[in-house]
Amino acid sequence: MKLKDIAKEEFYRASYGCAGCAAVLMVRLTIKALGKNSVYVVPANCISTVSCYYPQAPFFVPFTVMAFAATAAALSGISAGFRRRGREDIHVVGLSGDGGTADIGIQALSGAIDCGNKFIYICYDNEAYMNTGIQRSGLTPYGAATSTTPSPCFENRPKKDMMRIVAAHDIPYAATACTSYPLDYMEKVVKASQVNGPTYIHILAPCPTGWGFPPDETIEIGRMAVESGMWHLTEFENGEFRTTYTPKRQRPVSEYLATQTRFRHLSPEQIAAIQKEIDAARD
Amino acid sequence: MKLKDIAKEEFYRASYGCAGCAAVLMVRLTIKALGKNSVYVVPANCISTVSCYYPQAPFFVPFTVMAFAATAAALSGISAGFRRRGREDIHVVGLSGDGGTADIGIQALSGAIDCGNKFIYICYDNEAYMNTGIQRSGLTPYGAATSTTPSPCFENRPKKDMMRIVAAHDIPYAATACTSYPLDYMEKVVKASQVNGPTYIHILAPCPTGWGFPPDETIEIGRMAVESGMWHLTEFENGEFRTTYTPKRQRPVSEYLATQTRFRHLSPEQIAAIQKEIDAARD
Amino acid sequence: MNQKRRLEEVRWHGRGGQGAVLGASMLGSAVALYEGKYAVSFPSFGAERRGAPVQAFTRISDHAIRTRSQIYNPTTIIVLDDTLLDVVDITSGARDGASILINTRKPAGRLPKIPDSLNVTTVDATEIARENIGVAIVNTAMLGALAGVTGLVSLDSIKKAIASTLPEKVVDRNIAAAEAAYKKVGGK
Amino acid sequence: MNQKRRLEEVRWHGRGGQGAVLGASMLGSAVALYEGKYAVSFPSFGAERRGAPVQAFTRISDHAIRTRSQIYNPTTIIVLDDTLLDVVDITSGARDGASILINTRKPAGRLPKIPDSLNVTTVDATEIARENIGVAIVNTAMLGALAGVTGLVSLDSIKKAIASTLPEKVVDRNIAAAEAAYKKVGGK
Amino acid sequence: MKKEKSIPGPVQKAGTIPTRMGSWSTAKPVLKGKCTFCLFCWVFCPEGAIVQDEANRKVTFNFEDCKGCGICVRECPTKAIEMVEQQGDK
Amino acid sequence: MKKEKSIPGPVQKAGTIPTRMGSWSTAKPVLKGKCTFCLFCWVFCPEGAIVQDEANRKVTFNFEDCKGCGICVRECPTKAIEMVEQQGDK
Amino acid sequence: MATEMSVRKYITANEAVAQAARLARVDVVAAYPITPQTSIVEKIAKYIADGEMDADYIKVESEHSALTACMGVRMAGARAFTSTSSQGLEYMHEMLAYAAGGRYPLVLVNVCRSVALPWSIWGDQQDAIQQRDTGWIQIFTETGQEALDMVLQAYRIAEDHRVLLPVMICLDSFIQSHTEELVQVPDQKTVDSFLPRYDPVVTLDVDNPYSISVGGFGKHYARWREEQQTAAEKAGEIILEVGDEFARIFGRHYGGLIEEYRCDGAEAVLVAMGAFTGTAREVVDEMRDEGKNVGLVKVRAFRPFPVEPLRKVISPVKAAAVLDRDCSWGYEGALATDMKAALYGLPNPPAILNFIGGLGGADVPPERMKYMLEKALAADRGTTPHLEFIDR
Amino acid sequence: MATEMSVRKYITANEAVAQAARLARVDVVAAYPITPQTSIVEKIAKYIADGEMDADYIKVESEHSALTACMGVRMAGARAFTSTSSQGLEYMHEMLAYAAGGRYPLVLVNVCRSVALPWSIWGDQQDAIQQRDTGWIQIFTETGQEALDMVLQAYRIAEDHRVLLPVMICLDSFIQSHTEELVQVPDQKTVDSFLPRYDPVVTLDVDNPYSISVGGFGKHYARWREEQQTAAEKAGEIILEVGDEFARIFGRHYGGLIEEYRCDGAEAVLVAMGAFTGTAREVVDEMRDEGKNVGLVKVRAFRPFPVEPLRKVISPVKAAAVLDRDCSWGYEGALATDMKAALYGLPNPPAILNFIGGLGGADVPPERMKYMLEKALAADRGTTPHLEFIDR
Ligand SMILES: Cc1ncc(C[n+]2csc(CCOP(=O)(O)OP(=O)(O)O)c2C)c(N)n1
Ligand SMILES: Cc1ncc(C[n+]2csc(CCOP(=O)(O)OP(=O)(O)O)c2C)c(N)n1
Ligand code: SF4
Ligand code: SF4
Ligand code: SF4
Ligand code: SF4
Ligand code: SF4
Ligand code: SF4
Ligand SMILES: [Mg+2]
Ligand SMILES: [Mg+2]
Repeated sequence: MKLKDIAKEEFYRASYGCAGCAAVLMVRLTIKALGKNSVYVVPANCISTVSCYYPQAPFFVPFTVMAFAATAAALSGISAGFRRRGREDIHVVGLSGDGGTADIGIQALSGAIDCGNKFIYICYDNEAYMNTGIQRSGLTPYGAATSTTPSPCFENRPKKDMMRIVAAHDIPYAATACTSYPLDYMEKVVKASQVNGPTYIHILAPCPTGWGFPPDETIEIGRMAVESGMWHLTEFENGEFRTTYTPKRQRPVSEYLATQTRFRHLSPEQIAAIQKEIDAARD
Repeated sequence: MKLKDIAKEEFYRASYGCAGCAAVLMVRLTIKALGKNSVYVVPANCISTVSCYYPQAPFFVPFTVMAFAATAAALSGISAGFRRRGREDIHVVGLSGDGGTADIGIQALSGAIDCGNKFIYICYDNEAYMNTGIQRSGLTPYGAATSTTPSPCFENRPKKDMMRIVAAHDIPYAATACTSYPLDYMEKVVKASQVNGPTYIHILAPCPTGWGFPPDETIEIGRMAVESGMWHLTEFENGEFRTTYTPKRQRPVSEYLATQTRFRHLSPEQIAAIQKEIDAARD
Repeated sequence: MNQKRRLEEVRWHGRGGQGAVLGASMLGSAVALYEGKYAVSFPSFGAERRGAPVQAFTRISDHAIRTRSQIYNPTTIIVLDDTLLDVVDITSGARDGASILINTRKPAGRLPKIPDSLNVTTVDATEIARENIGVAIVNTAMLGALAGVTGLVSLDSIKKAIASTLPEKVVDRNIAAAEAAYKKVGGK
Repeated sequence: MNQKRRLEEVRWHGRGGQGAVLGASMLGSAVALYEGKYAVSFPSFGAERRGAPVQAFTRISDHAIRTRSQIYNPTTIIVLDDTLLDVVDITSGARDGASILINTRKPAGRLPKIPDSLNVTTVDATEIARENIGVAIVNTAMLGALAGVTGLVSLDSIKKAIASTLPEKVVDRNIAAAEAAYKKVGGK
Repeated sequence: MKKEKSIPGPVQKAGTIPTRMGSWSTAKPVLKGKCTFCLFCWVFCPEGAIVQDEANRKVTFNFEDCKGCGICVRECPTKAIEMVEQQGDK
Repeated sequence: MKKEKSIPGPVQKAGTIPTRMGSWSTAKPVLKGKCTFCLFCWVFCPEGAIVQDEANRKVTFNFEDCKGCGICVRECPTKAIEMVEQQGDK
Repeated sequence: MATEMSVRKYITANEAVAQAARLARVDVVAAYPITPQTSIVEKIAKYIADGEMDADYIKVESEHSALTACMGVRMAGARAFTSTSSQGLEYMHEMLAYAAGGRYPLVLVNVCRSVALPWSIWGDQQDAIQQRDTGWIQIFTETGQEALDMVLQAYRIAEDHRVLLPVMICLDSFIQSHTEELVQVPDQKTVDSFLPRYDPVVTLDVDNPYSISVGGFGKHYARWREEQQTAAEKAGEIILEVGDEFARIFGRHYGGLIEEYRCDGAEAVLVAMGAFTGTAREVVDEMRDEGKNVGLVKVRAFRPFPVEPLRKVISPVKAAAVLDRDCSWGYEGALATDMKAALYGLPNPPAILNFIGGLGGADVPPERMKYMLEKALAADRGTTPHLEFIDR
Repeated sequence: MATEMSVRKYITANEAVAQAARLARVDVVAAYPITPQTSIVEKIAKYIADGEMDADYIKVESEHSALTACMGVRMAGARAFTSTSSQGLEYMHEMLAYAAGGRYPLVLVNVCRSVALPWSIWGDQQDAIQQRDTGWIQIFTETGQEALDMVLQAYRIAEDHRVLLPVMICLDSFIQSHTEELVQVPDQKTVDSFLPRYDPVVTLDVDNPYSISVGGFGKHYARWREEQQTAAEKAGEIILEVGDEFARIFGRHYGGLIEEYRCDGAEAVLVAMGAFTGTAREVVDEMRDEGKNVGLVKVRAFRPFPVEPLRKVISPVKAAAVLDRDCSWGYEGALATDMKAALYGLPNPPAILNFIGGLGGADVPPERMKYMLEKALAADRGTTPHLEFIDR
């Protein structure tokens, strides 16, 4: 895929999202990747909230808001319904936040993967409950301050490894991505759409409001996440993991952490510990 | 641990469970392993149903019935409550079925592991919803007939790999066991009780009623599950998996399948396919 | 309740897994589908498991049956397993003159005492079932015996009910068991 | 509503993140904690995000405030960002004679037309904030200006409210901004 | 305990077993052969119905609890236990 | 569509955007430098507010949708875009 | 009627429901096991396995997902079925309100069971009653036949474009769900003529895209809610309309929102819902034979609540004994409350006596019904004695 | 009172609640974020982080788990706190009924919000009302002060051995939860004297083991349920008792199960719950000034439902206008229904008018309250006009 091959048509505009929101960018890229033969299920989160209030309807394709815990079950049902109606050509896509995926939605997700219907479940990960004002989720990284883990007590549990969790379900296809690498992401979305079964894509989507950085840095910060090893671009297919992108330069994580107010309180020792974890994972 | 070292006192008697029930045996062994300083949370399943109806109270230690989806959350709360009261010496134990673990209870379990309180979550796996009359669960193995997957349509999805799922949560300790290997199981329970954090033990508990075999074969069938490679005795600790028992002889899976009416309908080809999966996993 | 509309109320005693519920059901379908009567049948439900003493019920009438209450005063009692006699009060609530049909190899005299107001019949249905069906599932034999000792249902209807209820491959053997038991108790 | 119990109703206009809500809050606490009056303050809530035009409100009275209804007819309007003048009808519902305080570097004359019945004051709070606080958060400067142009609240109470609300290390700078704005609009 | 009587809600004193399960079984295990005191029967009995005499190490059966599953019979390495059918006349 | 009027319940025709988000921004991107048509700005713009002219490949900004985040400015490899502050007088 | 080729079967109400799901040509079944509902889905699974029914069975991991999946099926334009009980109904509570407010024309069968705590797998109606404010149309049935017939009617009611609300058909557990009796199972062709294909108003249509299940503030929100209430009230009429048409085709009629049994000239009536109304008929007959002027009011539709029909039938009587198999703890039985409110303002109001019974599977035998009616006969107009628990 | 050393703070009702949780010395807080409740737990998290509060904060993955964890804390013999709103309250529905039937003395703060669908993060009371049959004591509050005071009282009520039922304290969203006002925050010592340590009746005690939360059939089941109902009714008395004691110590009294505001000689009253009763006071004052005999009845306890107090205050009036910020779809507003039932049987019954409004965050401004009262003044006794939606 090349930039110039991407559809020019815009299918998502004028949402109430923050300026510089990577999640909004994620929606835009997703629909471009799949085209208008796709329908979207979005549970309670930033994306649904900034897209669902009458009379504003920023999705130009079919979209439905779902209860917070219910995304994957809805995907399963829609997929079965379309199958019954001979419309397997329509892509059934979930756009769920980290909270809606790793916490309250994990059961429905686990169940839907087990059930085996065809859908694409996309988890856009901004590492906290942003819609309700920056509370910690199961995907908030160690060290981050949120409104429920305010410093000095900050988040003291590691980030749940959703990729390993869905891989443990023997899902036919899963991948990680980041909004700073749009082509990589869109290719993965297209790949997922060609699988006849449940698929999962986990995309890191930096949030200027929740992480504490200026809106214009959204892309740069996603890049730093990958380059520092805080995030990886991978695929899981046929039971195997694979890295799809290895950054040319590896940056120290301190640079990444320094860009965001949520990490402001970390001591050099704590930062060193995070760096150590990253280095250990690399080996 | 040796047989003669096991506590002689019985802490669980006169339940309404079926004759030859391995789940009942599991309860008996668990309490013996932990002693009377332990409390039990049991969600809706065979064990709670056969133990909770007034005026019968077969548990001789503190026991509470929990809503089906809520086991792990209750463990978390009890554990926190005891900690606040300075009673960290009390073991807080969940006894949940495969359905209550891999299906409706998986979210609470995932959340409670993430939360990090100290408890022992035991999943006794009889491979279906037995209490409600043998319906398929996420842990029903491929090929089994149940009342919701009656032959010829039998269960066509693989068994969820709960061990990999909890391991993906970086749980400090997890293990698999089988009621036919009581010392192995009890040692694992004791080990779990010494960990200061969430722990998980998954014990295969053959069910004469649901699997279709005579009650006296319960132990033998568990043994065959392990010897045929349908089940493994393992531990997960410090991020690593380890096999704790390798059977002396490896039996063909066909022998195991032949003992149970739930597999009666399987064709030789289907049995061969199951054998192939097992062989592949062994390598 | 309403004397004009006499209800026949049958109580089945068995152990979980012995087929009491299916027996109650086949009796109901026999009279309802093949004798132009009305019937309902239902199990008693408990938290108990296989092996536990259980009950099942069949209510039969010439008129539509509307009551949904439990059966407290059976007119017929069927006992599938004589080991129950030691652990369950099988005659509890029985109406005067109620028929009691017990599967046992013992003669009535060697059973625990049963009030004289009740008519006891014994039949070794286990033996009959083993011979005819090959396994000790006695509900169809007991249905045959019931047809033999009471006018509640005809053997013919029982046979039809068996045919329409059980899996095809075991129908003949169960009909044979019902017939054998029918004869054994003197039905003709 | 009840004329005897005159309510002062202040509406704040800002953009998400500019501090309108905190401004409304500090005004309320200033009069409630330090002037023996009653006050309530509350934001308007929407699904919008940072950058969106938002409102906040302060209601002030000499008597206990019991009403929980919205403010439709403000007696004072505070505008934190003059770019809002193009996109929001800031005078909507204003009572006759209401005071309007706008943060802008432009003189009143160069602003969009505002009805004559309203008393407009402008102040370059952005500049004052930049100078005194170092960042363009203008709510405290606007509070100082408010104290300067209306009798709603004293500068002294505003200073106390700032001190009790903001993090210690920024208190002095914000008080300085409030004072500067107070002076700028002619308060003494 | 003083509150015994007044505990509200669905609770019951632990270990209250008015109904014994012996009545469920139609067969009883009986020790007939040579016992080596290996305790396999004991550990595998789901009901905890097997008791070892502390003094002479002999295993006995508690028929109040035994459900007659036959596991002890099957798991005894020396085949020392046999199942005896009941026929309604204890 | 014939049912348009009568659809009950909380639904809305997709792509109805009575409120445009341009009003949220206080700064506007302006193309000032040399553009190489790389489309980085375009792909990264969350709002889809950048349009490439099919004919001359020039990028332009749709200020009805632009929220002024500045991403295009920052991500343009040639630094061709600049942000211009608004001051309440368009 | 001429063409109706029904088959008589001796089956439980649960199996009757499974037959109805088959006959309704549902596309997808998503359900989760729970006693005493399970045999419904087991039967359906069997029909599918045996090729008697052409539907997909979705294996869900909970009831929350079961109902959600059904909503998904609806959004794709197909027909769905689910059933549950007790904890399962509670566990889908969020989605119940979600589906009703979203105007999803779902059909759910609830086999009424107690809710924990205390645990009980046996019957009362607390589960269904606890959902009375979620916006579902709730219809209680008495027999296997009525259950089957009402599931078929439920699809007509729910999918009617004047309604578009989810319908819950309630069965009583065990005494109905697990009780075998004669049931007429209609033939597919006749059912097809009664229940046409699903004609959705809005779906996730890629050619005519909509945002579905959106939100609104204040007056937008209130408008949708007012429409919802109007539709729920309208459903009362549609239930009658569909019931009449059903009777024309199948020859069975259940009397609308309520059924009056021997209420003519009654001094006292028993008011009840569900299967125990069967027993009550016997009791009424017997007491009438004894010369006592009693009758039975069977409440079939609990939502929409049949205010006018109840006012009409109950105003002339001296007293009504209301049997609630539920309780709004800290108040009284929900049926009693809703009834009193419906009858509020009558100049010379009947006494209303509230009895709570049949809880946790307790039987309500004829004697107890007699007891309630005797008490009602003895009551003075206008009185409302304190509720009485009768399971002792 | 002499020793009370309270501090005046200008805070929101949500922060007042957080202060109450701190003062109640809760051991464990388990809660999940949802607008508009979130700031309660954020404040608590902050107090803990700042060392101002000694409690554990359990991070749960959903509200179902939040309430369950609180039950676990109780079983271990410690004190727990949780709060939620809307979908969150719905999501814990199963556990709500579970906790009440199990006699768990929990305290939950619900910031009342609409429930989806349609989505709305704004306020009405549908969420709390939908739980009216779950067995919780439900108390609605008007101000930040009342919220704080009632959370403290809630622990006393819930833990009273004559009650042992969970208590839900309801706040209205935004107009109360997010509105800053003056609140007296009492000192710890005085609170300690009012609210002693938790004295549990039964715990998971390894030295005196019990089976907790068990099941039963029929009459066993019904006995527990009858005890539960008795306790729920008893709670009415305890609420008064605790309120009086609170007043003695803290000098603030809210009038019991209901509060009558200028009802003396009133011809028409407005009946409402929650924060809008504040506005209603202004309206009543104003209309009284205009010579109109109107009053306000503020319903504080919705469960147990205050039947006797309402009969007493409302029977003399000609008409009552009931404002419901909820609806039992297919019937009417729940407060209206429950009120009519409470007043049932009066010889010359007041008219009861039901207005549904303030839905989805809609304001109920003074004019609309006046409109309702005027309509009531014009109504004839005994009439019950069809409900009216007022958000237009
Ligand atoms: C059952 C339930 N609980 C809580 C909420 C409140 N809620 C809505 S969105 C949200 C946070 C979503 O977080 P995430 O999934 O990470 O998406 P984000 O907001 O970060 O985009 C929460 C807690 C809800 N809608 N439903
Ligand atoms: C929310 C909810 N849904 C369904 C049920 C019904 N239910 C009770 S136990 C059970 C099956 C339990 O299966 P499993 O966990 O495997 O334990 P087992 O019965 O096999 O021992 C089910 C479905 C319930 N109690 N609660
Ligand atoms: S809070 Fe973060 S995720 Fe949500 S709209 Fe704003 S930038 Fe996007
Ligand atoms: S059904 Fe199976 S698991 Fe349940 S009690 Fe019987 S043997 Fe045990
Ligand atoms: S038969 Fe079964 S229950 Fe009885 S003693 Fe042997 S193992 Fe135990
Ligand atoms: S298993 Fe056999 S040998 Fe071993 S202790 Fe038991 S009876 Fe004795
Ligand atoms: S400033 Fe942001 S929204 Fe505007 S065009 Fe640039 S990238 Fe797009
Ligand atoms: S990023 Fe810069 S160079 Fe590339 S297309 Fe945009 S303006 Fe032109
Ligand atoms: Mg998030
Ligand atoms: Mg199981």
